Amino acid sequence: MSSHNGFDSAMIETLGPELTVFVGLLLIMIVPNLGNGTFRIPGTSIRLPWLFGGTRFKAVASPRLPGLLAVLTMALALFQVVWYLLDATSADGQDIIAGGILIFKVNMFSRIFEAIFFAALLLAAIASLDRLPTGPQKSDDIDVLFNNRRQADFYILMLTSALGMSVVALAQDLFVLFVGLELASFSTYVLVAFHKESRAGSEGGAKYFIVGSVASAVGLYGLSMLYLWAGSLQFDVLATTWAEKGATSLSMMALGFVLVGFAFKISAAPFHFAAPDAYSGANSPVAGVLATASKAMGMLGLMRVLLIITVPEANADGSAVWIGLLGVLAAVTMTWGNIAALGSENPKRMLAYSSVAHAGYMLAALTAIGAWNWGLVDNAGDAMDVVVAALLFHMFVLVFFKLGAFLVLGVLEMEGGASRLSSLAGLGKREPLLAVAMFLFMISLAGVPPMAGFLSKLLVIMGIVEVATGTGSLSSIGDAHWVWWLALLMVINSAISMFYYLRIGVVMYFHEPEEGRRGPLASGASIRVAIALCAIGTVAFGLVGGELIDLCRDAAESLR
Amino acid sequence: MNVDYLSMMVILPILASIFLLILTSRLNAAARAKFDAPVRMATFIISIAMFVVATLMFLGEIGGVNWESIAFNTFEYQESYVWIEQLGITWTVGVDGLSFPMVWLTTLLMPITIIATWNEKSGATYFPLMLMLGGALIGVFVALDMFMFYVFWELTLIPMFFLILKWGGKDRKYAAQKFFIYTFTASVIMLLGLLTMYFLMDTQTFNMQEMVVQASGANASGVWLGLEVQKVLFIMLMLGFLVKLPAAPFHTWLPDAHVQAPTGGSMMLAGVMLKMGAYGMFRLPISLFPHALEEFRFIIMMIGLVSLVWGAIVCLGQTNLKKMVAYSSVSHMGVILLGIASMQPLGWAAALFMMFAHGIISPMLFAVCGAFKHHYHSMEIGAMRGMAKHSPWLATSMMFGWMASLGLPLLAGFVAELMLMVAYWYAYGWWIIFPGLVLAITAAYYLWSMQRTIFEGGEATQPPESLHGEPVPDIDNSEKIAMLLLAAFTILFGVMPWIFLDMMDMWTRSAMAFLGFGGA
Amino acid sequence: MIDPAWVSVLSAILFTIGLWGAFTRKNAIVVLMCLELILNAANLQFVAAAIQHGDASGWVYAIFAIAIAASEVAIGLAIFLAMYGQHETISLDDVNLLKH
Amino acid sequence: MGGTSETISSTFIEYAIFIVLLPMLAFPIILFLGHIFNGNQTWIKSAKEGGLIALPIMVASFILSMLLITEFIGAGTGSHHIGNWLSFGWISEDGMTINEKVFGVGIYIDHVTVMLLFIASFLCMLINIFSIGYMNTDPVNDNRNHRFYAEFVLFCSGMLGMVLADSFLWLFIFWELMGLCSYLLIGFYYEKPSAAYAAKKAFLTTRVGDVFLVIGLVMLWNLFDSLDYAVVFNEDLIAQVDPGQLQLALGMMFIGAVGKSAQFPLHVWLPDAMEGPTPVSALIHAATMVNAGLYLVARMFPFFGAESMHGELVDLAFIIAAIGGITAVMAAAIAFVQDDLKKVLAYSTMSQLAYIFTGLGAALWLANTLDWHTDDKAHGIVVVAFGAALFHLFNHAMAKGMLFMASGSVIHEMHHAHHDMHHHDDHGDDHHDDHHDDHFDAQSMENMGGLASKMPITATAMLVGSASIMGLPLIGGFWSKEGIIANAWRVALEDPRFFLPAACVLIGAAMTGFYMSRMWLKTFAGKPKTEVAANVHEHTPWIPIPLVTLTFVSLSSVILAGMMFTHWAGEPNGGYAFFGEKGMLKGLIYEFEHVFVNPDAFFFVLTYVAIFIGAIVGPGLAMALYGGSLKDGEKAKPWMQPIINLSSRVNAKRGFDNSAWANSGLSNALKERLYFDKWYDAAMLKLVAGFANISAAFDRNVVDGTIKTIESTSQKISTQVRRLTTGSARDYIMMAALGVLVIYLLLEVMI
Repeated sequence: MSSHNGFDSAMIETLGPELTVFVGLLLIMIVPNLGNGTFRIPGTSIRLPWLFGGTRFKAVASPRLPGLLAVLTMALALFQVVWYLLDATSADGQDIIAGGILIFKVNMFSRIFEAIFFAALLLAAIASLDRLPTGPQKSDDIDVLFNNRRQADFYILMLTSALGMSVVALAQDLFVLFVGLELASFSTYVLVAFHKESRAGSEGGAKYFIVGSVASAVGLYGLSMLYLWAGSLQFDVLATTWAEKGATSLSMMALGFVLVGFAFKISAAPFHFAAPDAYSGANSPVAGVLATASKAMGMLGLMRVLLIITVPEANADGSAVWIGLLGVLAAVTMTWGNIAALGSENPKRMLAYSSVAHAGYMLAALTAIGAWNWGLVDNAGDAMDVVVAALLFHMFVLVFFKLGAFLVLGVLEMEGGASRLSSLAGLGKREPLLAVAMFLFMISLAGVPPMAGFLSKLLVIMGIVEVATGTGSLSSIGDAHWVWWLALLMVINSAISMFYYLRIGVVMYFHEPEEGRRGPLASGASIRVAIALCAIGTVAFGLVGGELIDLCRDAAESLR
Repeated sequence: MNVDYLSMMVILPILASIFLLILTSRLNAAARAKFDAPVRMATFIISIAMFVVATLMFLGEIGGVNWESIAFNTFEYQESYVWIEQLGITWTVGVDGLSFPMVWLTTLLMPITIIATWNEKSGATYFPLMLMLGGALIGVFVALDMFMFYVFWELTLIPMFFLILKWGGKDRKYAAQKFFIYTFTASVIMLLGLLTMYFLMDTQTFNMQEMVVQASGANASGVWLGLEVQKVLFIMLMLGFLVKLPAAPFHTWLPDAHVQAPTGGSMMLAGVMLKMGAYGMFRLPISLFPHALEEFRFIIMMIGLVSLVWGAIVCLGQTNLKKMVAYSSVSHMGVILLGIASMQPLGWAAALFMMFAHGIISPMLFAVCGAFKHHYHSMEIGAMRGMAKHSPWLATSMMFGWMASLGLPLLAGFVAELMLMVAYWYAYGWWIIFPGLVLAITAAYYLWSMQRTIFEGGEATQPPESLHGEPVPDIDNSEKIAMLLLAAFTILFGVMPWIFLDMMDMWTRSAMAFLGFGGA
Repeated sequence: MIDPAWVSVLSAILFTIGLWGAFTRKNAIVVLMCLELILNAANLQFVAAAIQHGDASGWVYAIFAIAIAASEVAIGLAIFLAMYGQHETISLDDVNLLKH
Repeated sequence: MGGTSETISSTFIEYAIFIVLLPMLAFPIILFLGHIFNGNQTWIKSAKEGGLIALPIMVASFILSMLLITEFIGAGTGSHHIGNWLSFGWISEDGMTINEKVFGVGIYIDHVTVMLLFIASFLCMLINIFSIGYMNTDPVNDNRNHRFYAEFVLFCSGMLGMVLADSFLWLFIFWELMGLCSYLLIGFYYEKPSAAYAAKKAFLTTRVGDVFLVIGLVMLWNLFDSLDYAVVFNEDLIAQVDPGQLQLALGMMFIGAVGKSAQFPLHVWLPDAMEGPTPVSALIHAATMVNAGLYLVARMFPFFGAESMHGELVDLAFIIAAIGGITAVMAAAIAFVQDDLKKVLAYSTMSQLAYIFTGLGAALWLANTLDWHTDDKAHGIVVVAFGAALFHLFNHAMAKGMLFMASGSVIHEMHHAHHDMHHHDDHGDDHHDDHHDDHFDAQSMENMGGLASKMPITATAMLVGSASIMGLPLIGGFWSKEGIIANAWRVALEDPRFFLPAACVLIGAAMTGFYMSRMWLKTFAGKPKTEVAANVHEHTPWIPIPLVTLTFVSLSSVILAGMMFTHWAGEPNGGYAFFGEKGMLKGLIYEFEHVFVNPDAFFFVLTYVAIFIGAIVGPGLAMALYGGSLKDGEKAKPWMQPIINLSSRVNAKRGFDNSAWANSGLSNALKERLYFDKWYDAAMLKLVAGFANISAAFDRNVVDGTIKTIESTSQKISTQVRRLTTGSARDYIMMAALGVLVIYLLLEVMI
């Protein structure tokens, strides 16, 4: 594998997507401010046009501009990432070394996560084009300017979070990863609270911020302990140290604290409490990003820590030290999420709880990996690859139907609030296609074939089962590894989840719309485009997910 | 040239229905109403075409298959395409003596259902959903790939869900969700079982055919799985199918679903969807875990017996015509379990033929109930008396259907019941009292309901309040045609059961031999 | 010089105080301060560990952490301000429009 | 000789199937033609609403039957396999091989078939003629007679099919088909609640029997792996069967016969079945369908006759005879107090069928105990016993069919008379309504009397029929009834248990004499009790034809007896020539001395006792109670006038007041049909229906309720869980902190 030392052209080429985002960031900061401002050389009357300030040019004055810029940037970045993923010739795994320590590693694994992040953010950005300008609308310039600023801020924050996430994806040093995580988190905190004119927005943001930062603070403390224990936060160093020293009480404590930081991001019980508030406070696209990209980021962190550092050797039967912990977490999380979602009357909170449940499913998969080289499994590596691939696939397709669901709610928000189940009432009559899309997302979330959600859930379960039963003869089901029961719990949970997903469908099609909510919804071409993309993705990856599965497999291999 | 008819019969209706639905989705109600007639015609033509193809297949015009000679685990019209190679998932279709009668039945019922509900409201949406349902059902029966099987298994839920939800009675929301969730719950557990089994194969494959071969080889050599695992998997698989069948105590979704569902929905539901359960039992757990079946045969028999007797007794206590018929379905489905548990080729053949016969008779029953509801705006037994006077057609159809259902000789139902009794006595001796009892009870509730609907009244009959003094109409022509067709087929298969029984018989015999019952 | 172990103990104490305060105090600002305590506990640990291992990167981490803490406070204050603008309070208990 | 009787090759047997198919195909044709042309004048006038379509069909199948009969009568057995109906795999006992088994379709003809075939086809044809007269002239039937004729022909095909079937399976199938038609025809006047109720009752009661019949068949199949007569009557196969099992199976089948032939305790449906039109009562509920049960029992003969079963099946034989005996007396007793003409006949039917059961029981007992395969004398006894039962079946079918038609004629004319009297002013379409409105009961004998002079043909037919049923010497049932009584006692001497049925049939003879005379006298003798009865005339076309025909048939039974009917009807191996080895005259002489001057003292006495009580005591009492001369100036036909005169004289001299016993509890009990119907209805309504409602409620509330509870509780839990999300960030942090603690602890445990 090639490695880049310092800043050179090859590195620019390697870090293309990230740099793109960075440049886009600068552009959004600068471009909207361009105007015919001039600079008089002191003592002379020569005025040099220096483009800043003054009355702004028509082109850049448009409040749409930042959004378009952001979309372009994100699209470009995503394109590069996908190109990298699909381009077989690109040598996999390039290291970025700074100051003699390995900081970034670019490989399939990190790239596919970047793809998830960028895809989610891109869709959110497209969806947001119509939703802003928010806030008071008075038609004199200062307001337009103000709205323009709001625009810029919004998209700037999106890009920064994108940047942060990609850093997390690439990082090879736990602290660097943490920095990226913080960057992304801070941006999302603000995004949640972005609609500060509403009580809900500010409240949700505040709670999300306070709980989140506590969690990450604990995580940071855990890092410090880990550093104290190992003397470095480099993944490879930590891994070797762990292999040597094994799990000491210090390292275990450190591990625990680090987990907390990530557990909050994936909103695993009992760290998920802020999530429903945040989702219902934030406007829908942002909530969608939280439920998909930010969750994926958390999973990424968990995988790095659990699968790379604590190579599962510790327990007698060869399963990981943390397998019990994760098993409990997974069981609690998925059940809690589903039960809570059952009676929820607010569709956004309902989706929040359902995303908690999905976090539980992912944790279950991770648990299975923890058992990846216990007795029964003959070819352990494959088992691990399978599960990791399943996880990647799950997170990837989740972007489409989870985010899509939020976007549909977004459309209703533009009409005025989507905080009650009845807000969806009569959608089937008012906008059949929108309703169909929503129904698709719902059954995909529930895991009904032939939607992508089914295929992903199928993969996850298959992974768990393969690890649990191993391949070959089995005398009694009791001899299977206990993670098999996690799989059982998982299917039962997805049966429970059917209740509330179906309810959405029923409400959409067979309840009369609320007062003052008749006829087609407020127009918004871009958000509908985004929804359409989501719907297509949901169905397409369900019917023909093969290629994506291949990608995920390669990515999973490159993780090891 | 070689056309893959089976895949066509699955794909075309589904695509067509999606196309039609999208075509009319953007229109407002008024504009969509204009599309009702053409859409109905399109769906009708497609379904007729499918029926023709299926019939030509049966007659050997297409493919020239000799149906009486298809042994267990060999399939005709077999086609296979790679679907998701990364998981070894293929699109594999084929039919054998077990599945073909069901396929043919589906293609038969689709046009008849469309005729029977010719004037269903907002047909532009209704008929495409029917078409989709049909395609999905055929998909279930022809699928030879476990994944594909499961996909279509679930896919059937969606159109039925909407059929109940949009055209159903007043409790339709509850009923539709109950129906969906029951089946879904059972099927996810079944899915876990399938996957667990998948990994316990020597060479993992989703292809049912190969699975059966492996399982039998492994069973013969005694390695493969411990009986414990086989039992667990058997239960997990059976659970999914028992709920679908439905067997007591999982049956309570059926009455709700039926009573609320529209006529067409009920016809397809009772006619084919229930049979998916029985079909699945034969196709997967029984073919894969014969040892477990032997272990559980008595329990299965008891479940069947409970469904049979309980369903019949509850029928006796119903005042709602459609609910009574629904419970009678529960009762009849119990017969299938008894047949399975008898462990005789005859018993299995009885089960298969019961699937088929009930698939023709029960649609007629529900068509009658639908007509009753449609014309008298009431489902209460006794709300409308002396039908023989003012609605001779409806009265005749009702009596015919009822008689067929209570197992009158020379009608399809009797053949299955006779075969079952013979096999059952051989296997369980004096337990036969209970099926015998049920024969009487069944007669009791059917005659009781006829006494209060067809008979009595005459000129003295006052039309029920629900009619608001309108004149009492007889069923309209489309319904008449549907009834006549169903009646004709009921008689046909009652007088000449061998038409399909021969291939079923061959299947059961070879299956028994293959699975190691009664040597080979 | 001091045994790094003591530093670790100190940081542990700080951490505990911080975490304890984070969920005992109502006032958002105070909670923010408690957060700072936790972060500083981490910093201490980093520095101490850096000394112990004789490894420079620890210092770097600490400095970064301080920067993070700073930005965290900034964002926190901004959000609380917005919250105050809407709810006229910064007591974390009283801001509970969104629940269940 | 053994069970292997010589099979003769036949030319017509291939076509025998058409005897069944013709009427069956006529069913839909008549139904649809009627549906199309309903109300059309040509259809009503010249097609008689299908009557004249049905008639040729029945004639055709009668002719075909006759061709067949002439070939087989007294000649032997023949069978014709048409094809396989069902074929299926069957794992053999050892569980090692899977064999193919089949249910076949075919025609099987032997002595029993021949006789039943004649009865069925002949009476079907005659009653078809009668119906044309009876149905089409009654306005209440207008525009729905096509339904009657359609169901009529369907029934006929069912009956003929059952007779010709070559296996118990097809016997059962056609048996059920008849049940359906009986149901439809009883409920012909569907608007009458009583008819609807009666139809349901009939089907349900017989269904109960059928259930056991099915079980019996299944058991039989498992014994023989087949139900074909050709197989199950094979001595060698019977020899391999466990007698206990076989007796059980046959017993089950017998319960089916009990239901179909309306024997105690499944007899309740037959009287109500009289709700149907009179031709239906005549055909189905007197002449043909109710004989199906007897036919089934008669079919069991080869099992009882098999050497390997020697002495094994006596219990079943006894049960059959006992059921017969009980029913004979019970039904006769109830018939005492019936005033409805048809009800009397119904109970008499029940009673006479019981006689035949007793006779069969005795015959089967003999066949089962005597070694008649070798001993010729024993062979003779068995054959005559069996033949006597079958002969009585024949006589009763003919006589009872005639009686019902005669009663129909009476009722019909009563209607017309009543109608003409009350509506001479207006003639229109309002027949329909008044028919339901007025409450004049045309069937009650209380409204009749003195009809002998007004309806000579009917009265004569009635007279002969009654005589035949009563067993007046030399007429109709006399021969067979004597035979039955004699054989019952013959067995009783061997097996004391048989004293019960033997005594019953003997007493029954007297009772029969009483109630049949009572009926005839109340209807035809004495003064007219209403002025309607006074104005009756016999002028309906078509009706006399069958009456006259059957009168002669009944009278000619003495000739049949001379033809050794009992021998060639009872000879299981055929081969007993139609006209007997003896020839007509010798045969007659043989029969006479056999009956009247029986060398055996016991039977000599028995015969005359039977004749005395049956032909003197019974009728004498009836005359004493109900006798009376006609209205002054009216004279009946010369062969009836003396009887009437006698009756009036006896009445005058020996007349006594029976009001005491007429109001006694016993007679009330009899009027209430001994409360059987009450009990059964109570059982149905209280027990079964109650239990059904309870279980329906259980299903709704408990079985489904559990699911609902799970659902609602999960909702509650959900609310509780969501309560934890208090909305206060502090609690969130606290939870997180707790989570930290938990994680820490869990990890510590891990190590």
